Amino acid sequence: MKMTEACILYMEGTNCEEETKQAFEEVGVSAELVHLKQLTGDVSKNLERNLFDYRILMIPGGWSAGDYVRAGSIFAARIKSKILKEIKEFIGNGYLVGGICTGFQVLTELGLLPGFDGAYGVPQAALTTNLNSAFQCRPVYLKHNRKCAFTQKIGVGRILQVPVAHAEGRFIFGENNQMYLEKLLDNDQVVFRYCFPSGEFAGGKFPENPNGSLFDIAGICNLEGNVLGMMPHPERVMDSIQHADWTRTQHDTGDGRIFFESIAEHLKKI
Amino acid sequence: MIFQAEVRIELKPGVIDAEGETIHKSLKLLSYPVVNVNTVKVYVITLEADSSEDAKKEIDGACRRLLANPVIQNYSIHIENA
Amino acid sequence: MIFQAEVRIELKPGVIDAEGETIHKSLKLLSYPVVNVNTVKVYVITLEADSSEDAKKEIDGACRRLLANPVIQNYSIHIENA
Amino acid sequence: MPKPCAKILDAVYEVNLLDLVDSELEKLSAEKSLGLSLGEMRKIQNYFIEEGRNPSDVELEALAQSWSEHCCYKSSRPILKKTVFNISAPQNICVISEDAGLVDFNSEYAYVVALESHNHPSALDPYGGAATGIGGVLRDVVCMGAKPIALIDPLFFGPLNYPEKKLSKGVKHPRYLFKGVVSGIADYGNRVGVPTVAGMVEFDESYVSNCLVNVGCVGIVKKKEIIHSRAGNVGDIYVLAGGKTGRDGIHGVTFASAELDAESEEKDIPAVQLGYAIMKEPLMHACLEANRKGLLTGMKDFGGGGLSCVSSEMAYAGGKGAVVDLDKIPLKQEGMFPWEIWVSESQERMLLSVRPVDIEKVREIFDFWDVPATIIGEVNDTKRITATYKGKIVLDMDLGFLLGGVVYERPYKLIPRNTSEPQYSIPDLSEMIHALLNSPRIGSREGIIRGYDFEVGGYTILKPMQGLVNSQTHGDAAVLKPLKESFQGLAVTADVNPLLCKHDPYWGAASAVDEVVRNLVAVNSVPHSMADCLNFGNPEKEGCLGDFVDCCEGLHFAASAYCMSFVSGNVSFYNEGAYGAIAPTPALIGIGIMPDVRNSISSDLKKEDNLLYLVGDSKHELGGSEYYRLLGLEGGRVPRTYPRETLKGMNSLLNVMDKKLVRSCHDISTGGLIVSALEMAFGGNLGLDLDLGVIPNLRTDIKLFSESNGRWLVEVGEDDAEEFESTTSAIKIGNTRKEKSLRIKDNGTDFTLPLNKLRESWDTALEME
Ligand SMILES: Nc1ncnc2c1ncn2[C@@H]1O[C@H](COP(=O)(O)OP(=O)(O)O)[C@@H](O)[C@H]1O
Ligand SMILES: [Mg+2]
Repeated sequence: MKMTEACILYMEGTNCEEETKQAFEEVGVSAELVHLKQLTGDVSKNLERNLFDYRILMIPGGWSAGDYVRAGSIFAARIKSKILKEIKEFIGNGYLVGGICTGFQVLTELGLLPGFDGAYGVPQAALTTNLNSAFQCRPVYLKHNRKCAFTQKIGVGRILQVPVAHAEGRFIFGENNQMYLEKLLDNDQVVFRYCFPSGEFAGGKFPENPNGSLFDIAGICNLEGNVLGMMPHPERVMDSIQHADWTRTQHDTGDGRIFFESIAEHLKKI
Repeated sequence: MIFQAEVRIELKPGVIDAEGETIHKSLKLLSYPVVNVNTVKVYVITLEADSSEDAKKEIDGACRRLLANPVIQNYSIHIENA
Repeated sequence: MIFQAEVRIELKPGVIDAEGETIHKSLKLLSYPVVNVNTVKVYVITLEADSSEDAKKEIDGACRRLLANPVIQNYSIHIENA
Repeated sequence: MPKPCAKILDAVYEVNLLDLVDSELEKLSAEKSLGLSLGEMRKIQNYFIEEGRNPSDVELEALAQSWSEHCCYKSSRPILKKTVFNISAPQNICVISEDAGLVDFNSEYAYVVALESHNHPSALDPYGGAATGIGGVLRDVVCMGAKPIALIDPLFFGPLNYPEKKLSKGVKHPRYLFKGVVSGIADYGNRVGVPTVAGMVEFDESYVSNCLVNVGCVGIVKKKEIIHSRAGNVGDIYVLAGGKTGRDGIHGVTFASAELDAESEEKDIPAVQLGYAIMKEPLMHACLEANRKGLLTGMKDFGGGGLSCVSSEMAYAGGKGAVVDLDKIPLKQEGMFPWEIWVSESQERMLLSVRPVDIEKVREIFDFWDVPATIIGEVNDTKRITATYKGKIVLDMDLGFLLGGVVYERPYKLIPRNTSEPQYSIPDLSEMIHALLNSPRIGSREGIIRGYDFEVGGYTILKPMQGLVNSQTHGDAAVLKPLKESFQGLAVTADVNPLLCKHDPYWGAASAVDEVVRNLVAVNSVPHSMADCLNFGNPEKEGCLGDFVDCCEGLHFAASAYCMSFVSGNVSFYNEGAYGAIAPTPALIGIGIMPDVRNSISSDLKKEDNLLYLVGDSKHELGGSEYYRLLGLEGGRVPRTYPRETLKGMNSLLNVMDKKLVRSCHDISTGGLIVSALEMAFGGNLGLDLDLGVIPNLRTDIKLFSESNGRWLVEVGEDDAEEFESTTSAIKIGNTRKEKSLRIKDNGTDFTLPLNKLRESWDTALEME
């Protein structure tokens, strides 16, 4: 039996798992929806799953546990109490861990991102309330800044149009914004930044930067490049007709597809 | 024994309080003489513990594990017998 | 004069606190000995007013007009000189 | 005085009904907030005389629920039967009779439509009321076995700038209600992961003390997985799935069936239900999974009237009886009375009918989702509903009597309206254009729309905002692609113009149907079905009921003419407050079918130097227009509908769209031609050069602002012009241009306005703060 490659982790309130699974399948990566309980062993034996049977752990978007307390925090706390060690080992083995939207919030709450100094378990950054304190569902432009295991096929400098849909996506380091931002840049961990269609960075301007993120940060990875979190939803633009402006522009395919294709290609190598 | 803990979670100074600012704007639109608004989250938690110290320890753990993000938030805990 | 008002908004008894219940469930899953969780919203509002009474009156108006809904919430106001 | 009641059990009372005289019957109804009329009380008395005993308080409460206007449509049914129910369409599978209408989608699938009102709860608690409205309509769709794929929210408020001082006691400011409702819908809809793709917002003084919150949902279901709201077989088990039962939402339906008053704020607290999206999401998954696996013989959501209605109606619909054990119901709080348990409208609950052999499998599914599922009763063949409490029977009634209900042919009369043409001098046209764009009835809805996740799931192909990114404009309808394996689609829109209905209920209602048709055609879909939510004042007032009848007839006329039927709906009466009845508000949602979503047409102008055409006739029809309202004018002729002409326009448009001759299309509605043209221009960030001289026999202001039905604006490339003109009767009224301004020419009039200023007026019309 060929093993399933992608583990799409969900719990009550996540709601982008179906289309994330579909995105993987469309690029030839087999994927399975796995409830958090199935990884933490809180189900009957036949339903249990083992993280090490997969090669990528993907945390999809949504409102895990209603996004109460802080978005993603309850999901993260439950992971932390049961399987953080396994996930660390999984990452250490070179497998991939990704988070989209809530997934990014979860990875940040877990300290897996930015993951400075390998200090997993405590957050080093936050994804907090959008500057205008409103949920925003809108297309944004992203500039690809650095290749990582998730973005090998995307040229550096390439601009993608991908939608966001979140209320808490403002990436900050809190009191230590400047210091940690420098560290993030020194480590070359910034993968996607919000920009104008021309490629010029948004410079914090709304709506190009939809949430007020520090340095227009939309997605970052860890030092090794095998953990990635991003607020925008590439799984929502797999096909050209999913774009916000497809009736007036000629997209050959969806801008999100190349993201999943990159993952597929990387998975072949590990 | 049953204790009641009041956990108060505030944003650290320097972290923009987006919700507070929005409310500030709304209040100004209604012409209230408001200078600033900060939002604070309070959880009133009833729990079992052997002593007030134990209760505090438990809640402190809960804050660190779930209720507060130390990067942007400060928290304080106040325990009372219930 | 500048005053600081602390507005505390709580759900009335009998009104389901969806956030509180979710947190309660989560804390239990993390094996904290928690019996109940209620959430309270606190706004710390700095405002100008001629007197503490005036400040209170303004804030009371703001609560009724914007911040609280008397159908499901109780609120209390505490004023301090800033 | 009614005699003190005898105790049956600690918490159940026998109500001494048999010996009461009329005045005492009325008093009893009032004291217990039953909302039952004297005639109804007498009918109940007679029933129990025949049974030879007094009722219990549980039984009396059950009757109050089932006989409320909200549950049994006692004032509206005879009228509806003759009008909105009286249209059939071959594509309908199961309509009107259940919680949602089922319509043919393709050989394998059906789509499901439901539309509900949640007006009174939202007037008291806008956030919670709107949220639970969404929760309720989702359950309506899920209980047909369908997966919800879209939410729709037609909303109606008082003017946002309404003077605070004029509000009467207990009435919340429209701004507060508006913000609360929108965030309630956003928070709940976003949390359950169903995109909110269409809606509308209207403002009128008549909604100040009674806002309207209508919520619709569309779902998709495999035909072979359709399940009905009825008990399956004798011996099947009733399983209550979902949340606990509490005191919230008690008397919700009787409360929905009465006018709000100053005391409502304090008095009606228990009537407000509270939402718990994080219970709903897994509940939906679990119910759908159990149904998909064929483990359910029936399923119905807990709506108005709570356990009382759901357990009785399921049994009745299945031609069976049922017995329910009240001790088994999981409760939120201790000390609830049996009657409270029986009628509580606590949210997030479903009732399932399950064969005994399948119980374990059903349990496993609900356990996996962490959703409680409890056995609470059994289906039998008694044709009665029975409830037990602490081993004793506390309710036992004939289902035919309980649910057969009551029907009234209430008197009504049509109050004539002023239709004379007002005299006025023509205002400055450029200022008027800005004023229209800046009207909250017309201006940009972007602030609302982007607060909703309108594309979760990834199948919203045409989104509510369309055009150039960061300069997008209103679309006419959203287009969904519900199936992975097929490009077939559904278009969704919500429409009604209450101002037209206020001035002329018949033509106002007909106009709503016309607008539905226009919006669906504008995106290149074939109009297929509708759902209606009829919001009116007190039907016991002759004038109000007259408006209702007139609207229903207008709906019937137009819908029959367009071969569109109403597949589900809802009537909400008693929408009154300190300011009298609301404007008649027959809110509609329309569904169109699209063979291939890749042929969707959006509303944004695509390219400079294309041509702009007008389809349909412009007439001197300014009654109820936004133009007259801004000028403070009364009277005038409300737009009529001319289905034959509109159908011609529609067919020729669909034809040229299929030939790919149409670059963009937008219907003309509130604000008239100019608003529609500008919305198209905003979305493409392109200028327009209009020459209205070709429109015959009308003054310039009428050409610009008339809200005549049956019209569309269409953008066509120069190369396609000849073919386009030969297949339609459209007239060319201008062209798009690179220069970002609007130029209007008409018999001597000639002026130009910069696009960015116009956009600013439109963008800032709705203060969201
Ligand atoms: N409350 C709302 N929720 C979601 N979408 C809305 C809401 N109000 C308006 N919209 C959307 O905004 C657009 C414009 O609405 P409206 O002006 O009513 O359009 P039209 O007059 O063409 O029917 C439509 O796409 C509509 O679905
Ligand atoms: Mg409309």
